[in-house]
Amino acid sequence: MSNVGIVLISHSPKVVEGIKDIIRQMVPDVPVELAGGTDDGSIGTNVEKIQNAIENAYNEKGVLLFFDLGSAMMNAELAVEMTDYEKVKVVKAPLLEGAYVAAVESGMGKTLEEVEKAARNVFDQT
Amino acid sequence: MSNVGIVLISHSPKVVEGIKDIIRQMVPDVPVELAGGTDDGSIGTNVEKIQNAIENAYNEKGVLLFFDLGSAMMNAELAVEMTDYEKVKVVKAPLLEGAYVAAVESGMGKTLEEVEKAARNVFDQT
Amino acid sequence: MELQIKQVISWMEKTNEKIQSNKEYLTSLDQAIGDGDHGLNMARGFQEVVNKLSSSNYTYVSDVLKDVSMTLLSKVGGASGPLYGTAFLKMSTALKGIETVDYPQFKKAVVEAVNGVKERGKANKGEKTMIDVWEPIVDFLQKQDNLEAKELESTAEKAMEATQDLKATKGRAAYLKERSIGHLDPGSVSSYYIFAALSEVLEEGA
Amino acid sequence: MELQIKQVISWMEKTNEKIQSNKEYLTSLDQAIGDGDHGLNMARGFQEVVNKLSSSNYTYVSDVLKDVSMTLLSKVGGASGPLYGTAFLKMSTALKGIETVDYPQFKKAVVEAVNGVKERGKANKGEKTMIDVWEPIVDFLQKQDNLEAKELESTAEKAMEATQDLKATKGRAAYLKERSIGHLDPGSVSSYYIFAALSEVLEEGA
Ligand SMILES: Nc1ncnc2c1ncn2[C@@H]1O[C@H](COP(=O)(O)OP(=O)(O)O)[C@@H](O)[C@H]1O
Ligand SMILES: Nc1ncnc2c1ncn2[C@@H]1O[C@H](COP(=O)(O)OP(=O)(O)O)[C@@H](O)[C@H]1O
Ligand SMILES: [Mg+2]
Ligand SMILES: [Mg+2]
Ligand SMILES: [Mg+2]
Ligand SMILES: [Mg+2]
Repeated sequence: MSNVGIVLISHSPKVVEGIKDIIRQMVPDVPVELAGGTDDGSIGTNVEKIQNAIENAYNEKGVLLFFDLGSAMMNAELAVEMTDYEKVKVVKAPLLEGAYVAAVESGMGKTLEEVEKAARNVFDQT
Repeated sequence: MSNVGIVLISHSPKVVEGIKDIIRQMVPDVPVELAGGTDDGSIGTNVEKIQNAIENAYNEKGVLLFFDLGSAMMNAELAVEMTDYEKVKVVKAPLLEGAYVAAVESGMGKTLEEVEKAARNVFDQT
Repeated sequence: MELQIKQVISWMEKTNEKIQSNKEYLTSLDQAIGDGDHGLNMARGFQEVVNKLSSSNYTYVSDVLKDVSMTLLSKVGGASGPLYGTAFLKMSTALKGIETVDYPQFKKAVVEAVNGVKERGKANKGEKTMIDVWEPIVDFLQKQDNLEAKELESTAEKAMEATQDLKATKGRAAYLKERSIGHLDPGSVSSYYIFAALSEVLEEGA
Repeated sequence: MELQIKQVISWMEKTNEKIQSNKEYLTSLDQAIGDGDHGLNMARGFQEVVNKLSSSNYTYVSDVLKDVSMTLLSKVGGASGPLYGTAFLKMSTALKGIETVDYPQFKKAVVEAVNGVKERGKANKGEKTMIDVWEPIVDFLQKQDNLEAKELESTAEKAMEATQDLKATKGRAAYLKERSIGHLDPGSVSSYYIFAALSEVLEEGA
């Protein structure tokens, strides 16, 4: 049985690496793939990195994309339009807090829709 | 004239470094201090790091603290109780998105209250 | 008007020249109301575009535009990457299989491009973005039966200048709200270079 | 009962022994419904506490407890750091200036401690946290006129075991909701060690 994959998109490579470190402490067995920074590693985003991350995170449960600012969302949506997979969705939620909750929910075997909902509502819960 | 200081608290040192990189692109002249990880740099939080960050970020406009999860909030509140400064406040907002908006608002010379409000409402705006 | 592969490549080369020589200027505009990387983003992106085009062979205009799109998408780290990438991709799709682009076809391609940008950016005219140059250009094209190169340029220039008085409600400058007023929108300035370059190509071709 | 500096130091040493020998167990509990660091956090924190106490001289019990608090605050990276740090700080403040702590004073100190933990964690009884051990201990103390060491231990043990059936609504385990049921709360287990160690010290002193 597989778990919903998580893709973390940030203008900063460090941000997504750090979030993954935090997630991994609590959730060892959920696909978490990173797309931080531009193609040359500076501050920005890159659609190819996002496409690769989707590819690596994908399984039959689907993949959710989390982003930080402006162009990260545009590139995330572009990547979703470009992929042939169906269950790939951009989530409008705070990057760190949303992805953390999503990883935990995914680890519990929840569906794409359930995981997305939990992530979107992360600031209502607490 | 000084600007409201920002303290970033995360379980991961990388997360706060990366957020600062993103902020610095847009906002060069606002105090941004980091308290990421434990005293030995592993995943967790540390109240002394937060106290130092407050000390370094402080000016007459005050300081706002942004945190990620659980113990980060507890240690942030502890640090606020321990400081002698008055205008030091923990903000309940998404770490990255809240701190980004706060930095921009602070750079425009806004007051502590104005900056905090903008950060708290970051997900209503967009 | 007529656009063939040669002109499209020349269009991109002239755009690149303008962007390279105004790199610092674009940077300073983006420093005022953004994150200061628009000059770098555009200079890197269009240099790569020109490199790519000069090292490839093309049969259709649409293939050139597709490469422009893909290069900007992968090499521009800011919002202008997916936005210009989408614009050129939409043009490419609209002109598929055409060897010599005529005016009605070109018009349609630009209309598709601006629609793509608006969708990608979830933005409309008046929000102080590149759309404030692209949409007036579409309006201008719609009104003409033949393309006046000089007027194309002056329309783009006026539209670009008009962004100064707008308050940003999309993109990074939106974080600054009222403070964004009084500054040109960087993406509108780079869009102006794109249309100014096109105008020059059309003039030469005329 | 009577608590003097010697006993408080011995209390912390015995706590440390229990935690060191159950480090892997605490880790496994926190792996089940948390981030797996509670064993490490507590082992590091209490080792540093013991080091600190053995290298210092004290006049008042409150100074010992203050050092316990400060050491846990600075050396425990997880939620248990500020929580236990607060607990021992409140005890220290409650016992300020006292050389030999009697039972009513001790009671008051533990009441202050649990109130501090509840405030710090914004949590109450029944949320599957260490409060589910500390609060039953307070209830137990309130009912007695003299401290029965054995009963203290068994009260803490029962309270710790009862956390198994609770659903977490605070702390990391709260992210797991229903899935947190059926597992012991790690912080309640380490809290049990603290009271079991105290019980041993009191027995020896008796
Ligand atoms: N949502 C949007 N819709 C349309 N255009 C936008 C949008 N966001 C930004 N832009 C355009 O992109 C330009 C900024 O490009 P650039 O500096 O490369 O991106 P970034 O802001 O990510 O650094 C702006 O000046 C504006 O013209
Ligand atoms: N809000 C809270 N209130 C009271 N106790 C809490 C709270 N959050 C966590 N705890 C306690 O802390 C323990 C976890 O400690 P630890 O693993 O060191 O922290 P973290 O969860 O930050 O890794 C939990 O088992 C619980 O007993
Ligand atoms: Mg920019
Ligand atoms: Mg940028
Ligand atoms: Mg833990
Ligand atoms: Mg932890």
